Parts: sequence; C-alpha cells; structure tokens
Amino acid sequence: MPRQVRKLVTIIAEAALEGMLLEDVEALGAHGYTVTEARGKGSRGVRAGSWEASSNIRVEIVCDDRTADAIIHHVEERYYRNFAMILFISDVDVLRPEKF
Amino acid sequence: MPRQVRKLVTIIAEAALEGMLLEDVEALGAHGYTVTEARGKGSRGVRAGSWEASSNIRVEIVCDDRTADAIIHHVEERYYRNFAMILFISDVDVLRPEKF
Amino acid sequence: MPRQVRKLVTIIAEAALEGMLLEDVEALGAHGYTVTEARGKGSRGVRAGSWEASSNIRVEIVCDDRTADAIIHHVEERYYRNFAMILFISDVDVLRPEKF
Amino acid sequence: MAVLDPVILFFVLGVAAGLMRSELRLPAPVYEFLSMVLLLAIGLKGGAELGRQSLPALLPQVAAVAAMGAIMPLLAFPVLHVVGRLKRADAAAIAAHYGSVSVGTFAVATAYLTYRDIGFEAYMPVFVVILEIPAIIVGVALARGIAMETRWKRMAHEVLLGKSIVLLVGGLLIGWAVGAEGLQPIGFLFFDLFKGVLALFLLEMGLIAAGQLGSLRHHGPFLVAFGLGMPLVGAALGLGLAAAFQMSLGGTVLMATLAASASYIAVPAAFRLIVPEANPALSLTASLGVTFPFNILAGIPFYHHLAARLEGGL
Amino acid sequence: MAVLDPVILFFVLGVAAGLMRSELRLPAPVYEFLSMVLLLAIGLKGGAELGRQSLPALLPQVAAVAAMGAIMPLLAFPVLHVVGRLKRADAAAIAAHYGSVSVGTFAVATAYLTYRDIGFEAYMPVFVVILEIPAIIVGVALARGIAMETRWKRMAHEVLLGKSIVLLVGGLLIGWAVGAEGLQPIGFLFFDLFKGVLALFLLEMGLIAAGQLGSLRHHGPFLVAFGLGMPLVGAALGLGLAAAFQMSLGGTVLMATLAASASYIAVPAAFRLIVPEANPALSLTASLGVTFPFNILAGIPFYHHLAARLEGGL
Amino acid sequence: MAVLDPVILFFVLGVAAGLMRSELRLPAPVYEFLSMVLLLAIGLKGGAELGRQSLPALLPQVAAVAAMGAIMPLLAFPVLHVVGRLKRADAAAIAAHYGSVSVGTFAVATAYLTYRDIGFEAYMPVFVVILEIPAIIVGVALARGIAMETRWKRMAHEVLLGKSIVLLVGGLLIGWAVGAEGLQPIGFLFFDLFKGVLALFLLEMGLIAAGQLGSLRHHGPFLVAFGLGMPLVGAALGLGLAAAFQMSLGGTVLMATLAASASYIAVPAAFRLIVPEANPALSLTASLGVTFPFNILAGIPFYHHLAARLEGGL
Ligand SMILES: Nc1ncnc2c1ncn2[C@@H]1O[C@H](COP(=O)(O)O)[C@@H](O)[C@H]1O
Ligand SMILES: Nc1ncnc2c1ncn2[C@@H]1O[C@H](COP(=O)(O)O)[C@@H](O)[C@H]1O
Ligand SMILES: Nc1ncnc2c1ncn2[C@@H]1O[C@H](COP(=O)(O)O)[C@@H](O)[C@H]1O
Ligand code: NA
Ligand code: NA
Ligand code: NA
Repeated sequence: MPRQVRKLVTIIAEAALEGMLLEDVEALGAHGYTVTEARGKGSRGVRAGSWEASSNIRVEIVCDDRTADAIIHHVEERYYRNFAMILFISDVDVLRPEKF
Repeated sequence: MPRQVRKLVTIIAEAALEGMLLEDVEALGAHGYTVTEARGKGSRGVRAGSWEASSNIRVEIVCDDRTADAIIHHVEERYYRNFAMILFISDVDVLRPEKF
Repeated sequence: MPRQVRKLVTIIAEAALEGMLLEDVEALGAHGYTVTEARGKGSRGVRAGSWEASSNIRVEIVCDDRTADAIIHHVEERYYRNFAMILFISDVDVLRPEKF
Repeated sequence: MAVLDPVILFFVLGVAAGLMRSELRLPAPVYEFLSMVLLLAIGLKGGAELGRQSLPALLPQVAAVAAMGAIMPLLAFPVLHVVGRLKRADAAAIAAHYGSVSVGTFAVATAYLTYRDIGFEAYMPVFVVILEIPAIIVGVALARGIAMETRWKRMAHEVLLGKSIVLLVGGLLIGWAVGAEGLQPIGFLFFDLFKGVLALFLLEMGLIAAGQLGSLRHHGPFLVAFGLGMPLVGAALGLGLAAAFQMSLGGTVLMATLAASASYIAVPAAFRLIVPEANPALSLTASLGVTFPFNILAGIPFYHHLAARLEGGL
Repeated sequence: MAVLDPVILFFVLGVAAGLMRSELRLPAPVYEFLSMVLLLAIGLKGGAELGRQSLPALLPQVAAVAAMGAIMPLLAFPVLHVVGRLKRADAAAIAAHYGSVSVGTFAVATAYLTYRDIGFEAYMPVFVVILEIPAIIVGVALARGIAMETRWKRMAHEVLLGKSIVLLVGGLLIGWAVGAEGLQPIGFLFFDLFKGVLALFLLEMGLIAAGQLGSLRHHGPFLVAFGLGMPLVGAALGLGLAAAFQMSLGGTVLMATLAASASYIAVPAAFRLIVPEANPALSLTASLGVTFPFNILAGIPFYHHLAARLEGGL
Repeated sequence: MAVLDPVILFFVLGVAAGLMRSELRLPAPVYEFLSMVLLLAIGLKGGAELGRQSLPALLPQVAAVAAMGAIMPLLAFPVLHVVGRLKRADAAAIAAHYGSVSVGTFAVATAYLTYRDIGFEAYMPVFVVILEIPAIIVGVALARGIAMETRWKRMAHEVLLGKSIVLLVGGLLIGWAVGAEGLQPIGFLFFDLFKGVLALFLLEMGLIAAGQLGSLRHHGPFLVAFGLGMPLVGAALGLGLAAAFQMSLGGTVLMATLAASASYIAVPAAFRLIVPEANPALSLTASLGVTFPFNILAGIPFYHHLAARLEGGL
C-alpha cells in the first residue's frame, strides 16, 4: 500500500476533561482517537494519578491537516487557559489514508 | 554518542491480538517492543477498555527500515481486514543504533 | 498561535528508576514530563509488568534542544550501562514554545 | 419471590446507570479480580463435592452434557445463517456462543437457588467446564469446515489454557484435593464474600450490557429475537437432560440455565483468534445485550417455574 | 476515648508515610474500588432503614438539610471573596466545597459512633445525598450569576450522574427495596468488611492529604484559618438543626459532622467542568489538606463533646 | 500432613499455569493490593501481641536476629564469588537477598502452623522487620567496600521507607497502640480473609516463579544448587538461634523459615538503585525461581520436622 503523511496530534490533559474533549474532537472531524492513562508534572504541579482529580489522560489523534488545525485551534481557544494540558503535533506515515 | 535515525512503528490494536502480534513482530526481526494499555474509538466503534474484549494495546517498535517494512507488510496482509487496529510510522533519533 | 519546533524525548525504562530519573530530568531543565505504565521486551528479556520488578515506565519530555541534549547525555552516562532502558528523540510542533 | 434478590438489583443499577450515561465504571483490574474470585469459588465448591462422588457414575452425565454443548450450535447455525442471513463466519460464531455457557449467569442461578434454600447437585460446576469446549470446536468447524488448515493447536491452547478454564479447573482440582473441610480457612474469601462479589460483578455487567444495547439498533430485530428465543430452546434441552438423569429441582434449574446461557468470555476470545472474520459485535450484542439480561431478570425464575412443574409431574 | 480507633491510625500512618516521602501508595484502581464499596455500603445501610420510616415524616428534615447546604456557601463566599481576597470563581468554588459533604468523613463518624456503641438515626445517608447537590448550584450561581449561559444541562448530568451520587442513591434504593434482612447475603462484603475497607481508604487519604500539605505553603495562612474555622461554623449549624429536630446524640454528631465536612469528589469534579477558571488547587488544599484531617482527628470527637453537652441540657 | 493445605495448592496452580503458558495473570494493581493487606495483617497481629510483652526482655533476641541477618550474607558471599565465580556485585547482591527475608514465605509458614494448630511467639513479625535491613547494608558494603561514596542517604531512604517496611512497621505500631481487642472491627479484612488473600497472592507468585524458571537454563546449575543449599544453612542458623532462646515449636519453625527465606521485594528494590551493576536476573532467579518454591513446598515441612526432633531432645 502507498504510504501517506498525516498529522498525529497528542494531547496530555487532566482526566476530568476526557468526556468533553473527546466529544469535541469527534465533532471537529476526527475519525478516531486513542486514550491512555498518564500522570506527570507541569506548570500546574505534580499530577500523580493516585486519584481522579490528579490523573491525566494522553490522547492521540491521527488525522488530516485540516482536522488537526481545527482541533488545535479549538483546544487553544477553549481549554488552554483553564486546564492542565499540553498539545504537540508531528507527522506520521499511514497506510490507509482514507481511514484518517 | 552519534545519533542515528530509526523507524518508530506504532500499532494500536485490540488486546486479543497481543500474543500473536508480538510473536510475529519478533519473528520479523524486531529486537524489542513496548506495550501500554489503551482504549479508544475508530471505525469499529468505541473500545472503552472496561473489560478484555473492549481493550486495546498500544505497541511501539523501534527498528531499522527493513524490519519496519516487514512488520508493516505483515500487519497489512494478516490483520488489517479483520481486526480493530491502526498503524503509523515516524522517524526517531536513537543513540545506540546497533540496539534496534 | 505560531507553532514552533521542540524536541520530544521518550525514555522507556525499568520502573525502579522512576524517582531518580524524574529528579534528574527536572534538574536538567525540563519544565514537565508525562509518565505512563508500560511493559515490553528488549535485550534484558521480557518485562511483563506483572509486578514491580518487571514493570517499565514510559516517560515523555517536551523541551528545547539544549535541555534535550543535557537529558540525553546524562541518561547515556549515568544509566545506559546498568539499566533496562531505551531512549529516542523526535521533533514536535508546539503552540506555546515558552512553556517547554 | 417474596423478596427481591439484591444481587439482581445491582445488575439493574448497572444497566440504569449505563443507559443514563453515568460515568460510573468498575476499574478494569477490579472487574478482572472479581471474575477470578467467582471462577475460583465456583470451581472450589464443585471440587469439594466431587470428592464425595463416585466419578465413574458421573461419566454418562458428563458425556450427555458435552453432547448437548455440541448439538446446540448445530441447531442454532442454520437459523442464523439461513433465516437470519448472517455470513457463515458470523452465524458459526454466534452459534458457538450459545452452545457454550456464561459463568456469570450460572453464578446468579446458584445465588438464586441458595437465596430460596433450594438444594442442587453440588458437582454442577463440572458441567460448566465441560460445556465451555465442545461448542467452540463445532463452531470453528462450521465456520471453516474440518479439512481446513485451521490452527487447531493454537485453538487448543487458547481454549484449554484460557483464564476461565484454568481457574475453574484449578478450583475443581484444589477443592477435590482438600475437600470441603480443608477449604474452610479460605472460605471467608471464596464463600462468605461470594454474593457480595457477585453483586459488584453484576453492577459492571449491567454497565457493559447497557453499552451493548446501543449496537442493537444497528443489528436489527433478528438478533433480539434470536437472543430471546435461543435460550428457551437451550432451556428445553437442559430440562430434558435433567429429567433424563432424574436431577433434583435445583439441579434441573441449573442445567436449564447452563444450556440457556451464552458465553461472553471464552468463546469470543477463541473466535477472535481462530475465526477473526466473524464480527464480534454481533455475537456480543446478542449474548451480552440480550440473552444475559434476559436470563438474569426473567429466564432463571422462568426455568425454575418450568422445573417445578416438571417435577410436580406435569 | 478509652482506646484508640484503629481506623484513624491508618490515616495517621498515611500522613506520616506521605510526609516522609515514602513510596507507599494504593494503586488507583484499588482506591476507586474501596470508595465504591464505601459509598454502596453507606447507601445500602441507609436504604434498609428507610423502609422502616414514614417517608413523609422525613420531608421537613430533608428540606431543612437541603436549605442548610444552600446557606453554607452563602455564608462562606463573602468571607473568602472579601476577607480572603480570593477571585470570585475561587471563592465560589471553595464555598461550594464547604456547603457540600465528604462521604469519607461521614464514614469515619459512623465508625466512630459504632466503636463507642452510640446509636444514630439510620437514615442519615439520605442527608448525605441531599447535601451533595444544593451547594453546587449555589456555588455555580455565585461564580457566574444566574442569568448566565452556564451549561446547566451538562452540570445536572455531571452532578446527578456522578459516580458518588449514583452509588449512594443506587445503594439507598436497593437497600430500601430488599430491606435489612434481604441484604444479609451481601452483608459480609458491605457491612462486615466496612471498617477494614475504611481503614485502607483512610491510608490512601492520608497519603493524599500529605501531598496537599505541600501546597499549603503557597496559599498562605488564610486558607488554613478558613479550613479550620468553617467546619466549626458548619458544625454549629448542624448542631442547631439536629436540636431543632430532636435527633439522638449520635444523629446530632453526624449532622454536625456532615455540615462541618467539605466535599473533595463531587464538587471538584463538577466545578472543573462548569467553572474551570476556579483553581482546583485552592479548594482541594483547604478541603483535603486542612479540613479533612481536622475533622477526622479532632473535629468529630469535639462535635461529640458538644452534642453531649447539648443533650445534657447545656 | 493429614490433608493438603489449599493455600499451597494455589501456588502449585500458578506454577502449572505459568509453565503451560496460560494467559492467566492477576492484574498488577490487585497483586499490589493483596501484598499490602498481607503486610499490614502480619504487622497488626505482631503489634497487638507486642503490647503484652515486656519490650526490654525482647532486646537480646532482636539483637541476635539482627546479627544473624548480617552474618548470613558474609557466609554466602565467598561461596557465590569464589565457588560460583560470580562478579563481586552479583555475589554481594545475591548474598544480601539471602540474608534478608521473604514476607510471603513467612506468611505461608504462619498459615502452615495455624492449619496444624501449632502456636508460636506472636511477636515474630518484629523479627521480619529486623531481618529486612542488616543484610542490605552488609551486601552493599560487600559490593562496594565501606569507604565508598555510596549514596547511603538514598539507600536509607529506599530501605526504611520502602513499601514493605512502612506497612509492616505501621501495622506493628497500630496493632501495638490499639491491642488485640481494638483490632477486632478491622479483623474481618485483615485476619478472617488472611488465608484467602494469601491463596490469591500465591497464585500470582506461582505464575511469577514459573516465569523465572525459564532463566534458570541460562544461569546454570550453580544457582540452583545455591538456591537449594543456602536455605538449609539459614534454617540451621535459625534453628540454633531459636534453641538458644528456648522458643516454642512454632517459633522455632518460623525462625528457621525466616532465616531460610530470601528477599524478593525490599532487597532487589534497594540494590537496583544502590548497586545497579548487579544483574537482578541472577538474584531473582535464585530467590523466586528456586528458593521460594523450595521453601513453600518442601522447606517449611522439613524445618517443622527438624524443629520437632530438636524439641523432642534430638
Ligand atoms: N514539558 C513537558 N513534557 C511532557 N509533558 C508535560 C510537559 N509539561 C506538562 N506536561 C504534561 O501535561 C500535564 C499538564 O501540564 P501543565 O498544564 O503544565 O501542568 C502535566 O501533568 C504533564 O503530564
Ligand atoms: N484516527 C485515529 N486516531 C487515533 N487512534 C485511532 C484512530 N482510529 C482508530 N484508532 C484507534 O485504533 C483502534 C481500532 O480502530 P478501528 O479499527 O478503526 O476501530 C481504536 O479503538 C482506537 O484506539
Ligand atoms: N526495539 C525496541 N522497540 C521498542 N521498545 C523497546 C525496544 N527495545 C527495548 N524496548 C523497551 O525498553 C525496555 C528495556 O529494554 P532493554 O534494556 O533492551 O531490555 C524493554 O522492556 C522494552 O519495553
Ligand atoms: Na448455552
Ligand atoms: Na459541609
Ligand atoms: Na534469609
């Protein structure tokens, strides 16, 4: 199969956001997402994951450029100010470009 | 140490595949792999991770180009059609290229 | 927001290292890190994650080039010889470059 | 039923919470832990009783039960394939689910009987083990034919060494080796806590079942009809078998329940690897979304009613 | 106190281990599991008792308790906003935490009373449920005003279908449906193990509380003062209410404890999504780092002392 | 042994399932939870008994036990380094494992004795704590010499604040503070469930031990010989010490078992950070793959036999 380049958007955020964030991501056109449990430290201190209020999630979304831009823009507008989170983007090769 | 470029192959797949997939990955020449528990959503619906049949795994393999190609080809042939899964590839720098 | 390129340093290491490693990473200038639980296989055999001595952690650090180099150098010097671990580096785009 | 069985109400709570999209969920490791305790408890109890039985005397029953497990998928398959127009692999997979058993349903039925002080043949867990396997073999053969290059070896491994069989058989053997008295020191965990553990397990099962209900819409009324009808066919077979072996009232209820129940652990796991072209959403929707709730809420009392009439001389 | 309550000592052990930076921690899924058992147990016990009550007779008390939950944030808000100079959103959030309740604190208080053989109105868990909600509504209104485009619907969902409410209410309903006797088969898990489960839960609470102490330094003495003072105000209200309704000694202690306690599950979860500009570090530091330990270690015995004097005719 | 101890059979089940490559495994958080309950239970029970002892009278025994813990690695090291030709660090690490103790083995031994109604000095858990530490210090000194820039401070932190010591010591203190009667409300969890929890714990230990057996092939027969021989040396020391202090039959068995057992939690964790050049595969293979199963299956009954003969006047 021919490979094609897509965006991998990775969001690490406080677990409380999960429901809202994933709804938004889908609404913005992503065809899927993957979530893993995480903990960490950042500007808002240690988030040790020992209970809900201190847990993070790590969300990955493989999508096309346009969807990536929409997600990034939305997260920036809506969540950056008030929530513990980071977001980063990279390029990945995929085999079934129509899937993402 | 000098850095060298290797492939990072990331596979997100239903947990039932774990045993078979990892055996194959090793047989195809990978020197190692890393697994984390995951959940998510894709073309086959929500996989919430609440029990085995709905859990995903996220497998990472750092390897040379040839091994990456072998893995990608094999996964495509063998698993794409019938299993919930995605695969993507990117370039990463490593320090001990002989290790991968 | 303008995007800027930063380094994503990923370290997969035996869980026993967590405390020491994260202390070092912070001391070397990282502004944050994210940890997920992992298992895997490599040159030191299977690490199945069934109990502490056989568990891995997967640490991600988004940082500038200088910090990445410091972390890489330190890990190489201090941990490579005696610990089960791998490290790889890639470029990622971030939105709030001052954060990393 | 003079009073409601609290254990069932936990299932109802789970379904309700799931349907209302509550964020409630049992952590996956805890769910797995509770399942393990249930499987071991069932095995241990059955094994302790086995010690008191003459094993050869059980052989005919074991053979008959195994045959029943092999026959049920053969009955179900044409219905699914021809009437339901499901693809060969899907029909075979669903058929296998219904030939096999649900340990959770069995546990609820034993709790149901204990709650009503109705005794039963204590070696019934042996039949749970026996029933797990033949349906898988028949199902795979239905999907692929016998002359295939199926990976039978991997299948044997998957089925015989799957979590549930190992725990059931391990429990049986340990119970058999130490006897009822020998089990006493571990009885607090495996017997006294049994119903509490079952309650929490059913809470999560309710949440899972509610999750399956969503996919019912996609798969149409045929699956619902099959998921309600097939248990009745199974129950009839089970009642017949129990009558043939002159089992007690409780044993008859359990036999009907076993036959009426559909697997959602061992069979899906095996089919995923051996017949991966079968769509697991179909079989799990039927098994977990329709048959499990039906058996728990209505089936078991109904089989009880039937068994009582049967005993009463019809 | 003739003898020490072991349950409290587990909390102390957790705090000590946390302060000495031990690596001890309860795995997150286990902590969640223990919380679920506690919530269900409290609900079940209260529900079983409800069956024996005339519900209409309880309505005035329920209304009064709900009013108390709405009034407490109104008392706390000006103190936090004006005296403490906290931002509007932060003041509102903290106020809501203190108007609501801590189920963990309630559990410790019931253990405290049982340990001393002091009876109490067994329907108290109903008040736990009732108190969870009004403070959140008042707090959100304080933060945003009422005429806002607040997502009330999402809030209702978050609050009413949050894990703790579902388990408490679910437990109440199941307990009410089957009655005390019906609960017996699951009593080993939910009642006999209650104190052991509470002990392990408090061990982790101690570790979490110790973690919060670090952030106390940043947030200055005002939060500490508020975290110690507000429970006393709440306790006074609770004592008054209990006196008005002529509750028993134990019920009076529980009412004071409920009013004195501050939420750390339902309220933070709701505010995170509805009023995200409120800094959760502030409210959790006060609630978990100051008020929870204070109530557990000193508050409950003190409220007991006060209630005894009140009963003794002052 | 009139009857088989079910607890041991769970270990056998785990080993068998592991060797047959079953997918069975206890989720990691559950394994951790069960370990925590065991450690706390052992501590609590010992602590409750401590209250009845005159502590000064125990001091000589404590000192002797600590000395034994320091001497055992000194005996083992030359064998490992010279006879076994292991690298200095590896020899030191293994030596330290065998000087320290396995809490799991101790728990099985207490279950073994209780199962046979054999009493023992109830303060034995104190010795478990005492034995954990000296061997680590001696082992590190053997690996590095004393005049080193070893990070003693980090080591002290790792060792003294490691999970197992904190739970054991915490349990001891709580038990000592509240006494046997005070522990009663939490006794269901920590005492009644003890054997069931131990059974599940041993199931997972069996799976882990089976996993270690694979690496036995790589490390040759020397490790096996050492893993079988060193416990006997330890047991002899333990028996001698118990005789010197005129301990009861049960106490003698426990003392022999403690000395014969090898650490697999505290020591590996400490060495990983302090002497990381030691290969953990070597020490864990010996400790978990050889010595733990040996002690569980054959050692404890054998030490019982020896202790009985010793008591009987030899
Ligand atoms: N530089 C970083 N590298 C990796 N992860 C980070 C970094 N900064 C923050 N994080 C993660 O993002 C979460 C929220 O970050 P913050 O909003 O900065 O507190 C943290 O708990 C970490 O898990
Ligand atoms: N676009 C996507 N981005 C990230 N993860 C995805 C995406 N699509 C699917 N996945 C993951 O891959 C799993 C299987 O996908 P699927 O086969 O499409 O159902 C899902 O459960 C997700 O965890
Ligand atoms: N080639 C690889 N690709 C991905 N992960 C690896 C690879 N090699 C090693 N690992 C991970 O790093 C851990 C330590 O590796 P090692 O030091 O080689 O035993 C393993 O347990 C794996 O989780
Ligand atoms: Na069936
Ligand atoms: Na309050
Ligand atoms: Na020893």
